[in-house]
Amino acid sequence: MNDLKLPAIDYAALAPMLILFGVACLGVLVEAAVPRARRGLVQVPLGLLGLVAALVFVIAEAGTRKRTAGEAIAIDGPALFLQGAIIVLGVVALLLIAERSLEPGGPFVAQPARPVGSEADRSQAAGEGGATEAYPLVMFALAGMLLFVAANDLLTMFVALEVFSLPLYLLCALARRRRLLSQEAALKYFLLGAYASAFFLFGIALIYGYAGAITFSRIHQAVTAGTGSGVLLFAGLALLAIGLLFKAAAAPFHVWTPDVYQGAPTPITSLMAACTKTAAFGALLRVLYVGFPGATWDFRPIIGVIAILTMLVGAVLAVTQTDMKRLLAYSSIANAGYLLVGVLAMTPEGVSSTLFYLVAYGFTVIAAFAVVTLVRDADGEATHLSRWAGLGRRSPLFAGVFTFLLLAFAGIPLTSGFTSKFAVFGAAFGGGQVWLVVAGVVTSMLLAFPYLRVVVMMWLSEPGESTPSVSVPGAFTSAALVIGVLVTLLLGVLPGPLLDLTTRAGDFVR
Amino acid sequence: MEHTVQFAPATGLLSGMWLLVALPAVSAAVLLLLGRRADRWGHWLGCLSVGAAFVLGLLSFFALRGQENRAVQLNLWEFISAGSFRVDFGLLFDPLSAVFVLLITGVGFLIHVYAVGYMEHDEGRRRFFGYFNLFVAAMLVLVLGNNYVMTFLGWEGVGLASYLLISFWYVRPSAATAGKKAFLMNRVGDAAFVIAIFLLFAQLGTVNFDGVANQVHTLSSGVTLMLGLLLLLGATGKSGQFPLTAWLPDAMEGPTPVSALIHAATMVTGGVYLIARSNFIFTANSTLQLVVVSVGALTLLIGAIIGCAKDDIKRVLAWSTVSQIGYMFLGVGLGGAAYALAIVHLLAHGFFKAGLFLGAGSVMHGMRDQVDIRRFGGLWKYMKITWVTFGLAWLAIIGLPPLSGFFSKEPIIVAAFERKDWTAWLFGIAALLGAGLTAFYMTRLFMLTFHGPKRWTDDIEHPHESPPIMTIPLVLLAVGSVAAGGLMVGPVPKWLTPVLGHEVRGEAVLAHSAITILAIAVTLIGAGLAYLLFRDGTATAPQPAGALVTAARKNLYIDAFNEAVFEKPGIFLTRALVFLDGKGIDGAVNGIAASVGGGSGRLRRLQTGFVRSYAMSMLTGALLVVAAFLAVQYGWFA
Amino acid sequence: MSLSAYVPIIALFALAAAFALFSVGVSQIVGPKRYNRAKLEAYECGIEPSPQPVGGGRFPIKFYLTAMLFIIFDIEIIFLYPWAVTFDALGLFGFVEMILFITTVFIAYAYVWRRGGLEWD
Amino acid sequence: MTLTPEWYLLLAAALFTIGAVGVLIRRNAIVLFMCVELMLNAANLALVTFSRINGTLDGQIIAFFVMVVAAAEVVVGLAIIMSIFRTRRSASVDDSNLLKY
Repeated sequence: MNDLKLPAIDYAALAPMLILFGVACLGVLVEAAVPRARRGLVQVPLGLLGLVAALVFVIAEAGTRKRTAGEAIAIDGPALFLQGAIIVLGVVALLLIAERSLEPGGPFVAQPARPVGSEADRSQAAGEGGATEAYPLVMFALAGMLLFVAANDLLTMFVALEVFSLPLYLLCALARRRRLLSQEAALKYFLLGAYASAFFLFGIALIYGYAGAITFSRIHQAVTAGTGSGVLLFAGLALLAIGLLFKAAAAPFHVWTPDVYQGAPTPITSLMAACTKTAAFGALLRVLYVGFPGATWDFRPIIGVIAILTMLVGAVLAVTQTDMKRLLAYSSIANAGYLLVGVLAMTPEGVSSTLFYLVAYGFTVIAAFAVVTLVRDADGEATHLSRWAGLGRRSPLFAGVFTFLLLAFAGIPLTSGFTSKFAVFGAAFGGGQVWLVVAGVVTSMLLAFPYLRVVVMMWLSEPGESTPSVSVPGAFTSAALVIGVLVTLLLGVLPGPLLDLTTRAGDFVR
Repeated sequence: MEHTVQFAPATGLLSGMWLLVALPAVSAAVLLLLGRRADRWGHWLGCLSVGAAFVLGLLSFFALRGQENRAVQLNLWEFISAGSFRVDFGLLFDPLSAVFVLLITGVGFLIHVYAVGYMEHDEGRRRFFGYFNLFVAAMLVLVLGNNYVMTFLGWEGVGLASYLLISFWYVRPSAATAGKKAFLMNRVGDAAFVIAIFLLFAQLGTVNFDGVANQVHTLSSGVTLMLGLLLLLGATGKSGQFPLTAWLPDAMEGPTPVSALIHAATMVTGGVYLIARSNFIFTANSTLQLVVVSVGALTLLIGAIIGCAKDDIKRVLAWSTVSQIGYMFLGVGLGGAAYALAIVHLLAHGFFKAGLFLGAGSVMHGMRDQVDIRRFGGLWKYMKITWVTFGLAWLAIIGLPPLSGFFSKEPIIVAAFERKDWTAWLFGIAALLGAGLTAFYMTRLFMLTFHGPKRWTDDIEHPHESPPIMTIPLVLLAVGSVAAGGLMVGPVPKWLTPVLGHEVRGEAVLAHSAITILAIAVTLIGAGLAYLLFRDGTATAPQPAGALVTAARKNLYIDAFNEAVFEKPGIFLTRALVFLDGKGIDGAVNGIAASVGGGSGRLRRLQTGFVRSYAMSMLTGALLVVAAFLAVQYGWFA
Repeated sequence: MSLSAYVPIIALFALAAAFALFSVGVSQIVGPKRYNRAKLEAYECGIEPSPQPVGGGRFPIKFYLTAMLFIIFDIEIIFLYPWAVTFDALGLFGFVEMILFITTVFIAYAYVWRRGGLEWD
Repeated sequence: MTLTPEWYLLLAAALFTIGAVGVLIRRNAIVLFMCVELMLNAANLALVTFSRINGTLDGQIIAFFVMVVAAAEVVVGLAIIMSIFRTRRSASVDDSNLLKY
């Protein structure tokens, strides 16, 4: 028993994750020790500092290609890039989460367990300071995501999946306004998320049965050797893919997305749309490119059909949406389809274009949700589409910003939406997936329609009695908005540097 | 086409060509972002920026003449670079883009000035100028880009601006519908264009014009055909050509200056530009050329025939635009020397059609926005300047020598007769027929509007001439309509030679002079027929009872003649075409739009809100995915 | 043993799921839906349901909270057993790791304690 | 008849299926949730069985982790269900139906 070999652990490579977990734990202690009124003041700088420190370590590790902690974690180009992306997007989303000037007490409710409509609930709606537990929860979620994209075996991936999912379920339930919707969103997200992770886990079991191991390199060896039962392999791969596609919001596993995006507090929605999507596609890339490239010819047609279905569902259903957050949710579903097109190129360009797309989309979607948090009336955010009519007259600046973001979603040139779509379609074309490109181009043409409908409505309608006002954003929201819009523009006009970076970062370690 | 195409780097004045795009773009941003603060002076800023761009365009044009290599490019920065693939944000100023720049900024400037007067009472004037400048900037990007991605960038930009401007009077449901239809039809074309770009990228690894031009001969003919057809579909979408015609006439719901600038002079000629720019692809495949020629010939006839049956002044002009662009497609499809002829016609058309639209706008301005030509008549006395300028543009479009339409259209007809085989007769006669029909419907329009008895609605007593700010552009455009063709038909093809290749003329199946005489003859016949039929107004309009009792007999006689000789078959043909257009193509587009909307509405119901039904859809999906994997594994699909 | 022997398992899995989906779907469609008061009442051996206690016969939330806290701390300790078994082999490394693990559990405990999760009233 | 490991796999598949279908046909959120737990445990059973078949310990270790993760999931889930229950006085998932279309 004494010759047990301890795994070598490269602490510098793990530092970003360790820092974030540490900050999250510190955040919990702050909740326990610091008086209520001052918790927010401590939590926000703590969170931001932690993220910055983690980012410093990610940058310092640039160029590393190794597996550590007994092959459980891979630190390579895609992992570092995705970790950096998640951290930066997390910072921007955290700015939205920390905004307290739009609504007295911030976007979260003080005591989520209080029955809706009770005396205590009415008093807390009136402006009691919101739950600061949100900050450690966000930190746990982000730390889980960092681990998720670096996971080099299926167990680590599963644990990371749960580590970032569980806080998100809770965060969904914390909205200050429309609490019934918020709770319902949390319940749906939770039940369906647990359901999907059960599929994922059974997939792990089958793959373990097939390959006799759970690290991606061993799985790859087993797949290329072609020994073992194909049934176990393919059923396992299918179930694994389902778990990941659920988080990525691909059809038909997208059903939770519109409901949850609509019900969750808007800053959390932006976190999910940007960071969760990045993490999910990061993991999907690793599973498909590192673990199962030997089965490319088998899974590509099937996931390709899913990609087309996803693009279609997102584009078609976005046409008749009447709620802004749901519209953005369907747009996010369609974008999952475009990302899948990039993933399925199964070439180095496929990896780099997908990475690029994730960053570009993340910034745009956070900025879009930031605008959603600004359009308010006495009851909180006014998300119904009809309420946005004539917004261009009332607030040309924010309507202009939102128009720009919508044009970016529609893939109009000179926005990041165009360059990123161009990159993934180009990669897929280069990978021989013409059918996916044609479907992608056609649906993106279709998808432009709902966006332009909103643009026309904002600019060409008269503001009515019910047109809500646009609140003056606080410093945090302004910062998030400016960052999101600038990056969207920059990546549309000058995408070269980031494309270079993704090209250099596109190499997985096996 | 084995000579290599090379672009020289920009120096001196030409290195400032980015300003051409930047001026209107910055102005648009200022107008749209400043909001009401810019209401007072916004329209002047809009005019100024386009005027400045025109001056700069002129200077650049002269600078280019002094260059040895008349194709100058300016790579501003690297736009997209992924692996071996690289797209620059680059501009190209060569003879072809130079003439387009002058047309866009020159005619654009006049129309901007006109719009200051036309939109005076519209409270959205500042926004209007903002979109208008946005359009000019995008159009300049379209014609100045040095690769297909840049062209596409401008392509999307003009589409967006056009959509916003068509829907500008959103309160009219018809305007909103028209905007939607224009958008959808353009998207079909855009999708084809994007796929063509990817095809180029996948096959040649470059999308730069020089790179593609130098390597296009390495492509197999199947790929070239595919590429050309995709580009052609893109071009038909933007230019309102068959089969994507229907949006253009509906787009007339926008304000008249929009119709003049976007839907007559510039944007809709984008398709012609695309094909002329891609001449190396189209010349490489004769099947492709035949398709382009057929599209052009078919559209020019469709447009002309339907133009005969419309009573809305702007719709007649819109169908006329469709028909004239058909001539241009015919020209670019014929290849060789006809490329340049198509561009000449495009430029001449830019002048006289802009003049016609602005004249129509002036008439509407004086007649309380009446658009029905059966409700005009005798206006020449009341709006003299409009009458004269409109008349000159009318003579120009029907191709009467020595006005510009003659010099630009007649050579295309000749070129059609120069085809190698029997198709010479087919396309030559189609082009001749089109000329006759053009003369007919334009004369009808002119006579019914300005001459004959007054048939005004009761609320109009004194139609008035438009203010000078509107008439001055009219006069300038009329001068252009008269002179442009004659002045351009010689030098422009020579000027364009570096881009479009040397002039290689074939033998026409008829003598050149015979064709010229024939062309003039059909024009005169068409015009004369229309003059005879419509000099005393028209009876097809519901007239105030008793007003025309004395003339009734004569009118009836004309009607009978009219009906027997022309209208019966004409109406039949027109109805057939309108049916095809309304139910076929149009129906398809509306059908797609409706089915997307309806499908969306139905699919939405699947999102029941019950968590268990979501779980059901997930489980079903999971079973299908697992089953599909196993099916692939066991080769059940193979 | 050939691994293709698992084919029946998968087939059974698929069949069972398909059958279940089928029966659920069919019963939704063809099954009669006639509810009356009696059918909706709780079944208590054919006699009138006894009156519910005040508050709907439900436990105070406190029970759930305490039970939840118990479960989570109880299960966390699962990791102590393998460590205890190989304590010698893991040596100092394992000891430090375990200290860290217990620290995190204690952080959670401190939170629960400070925020009143352990107070019964 | 000998009790080969395959029988355990069969049992795992059956349990997983029962859980997966149970989610569809039950209304009570807590029961739904128990069905999900059943699925997780079915996966655990499969893991342990494969561990035995493959002769490696990995499967059993995974099962340990899964149990802990499942417990955490239980706690989070119960917290969410409880907060909804306190407002609605009902644990039926079909009552939560405000977000749709």
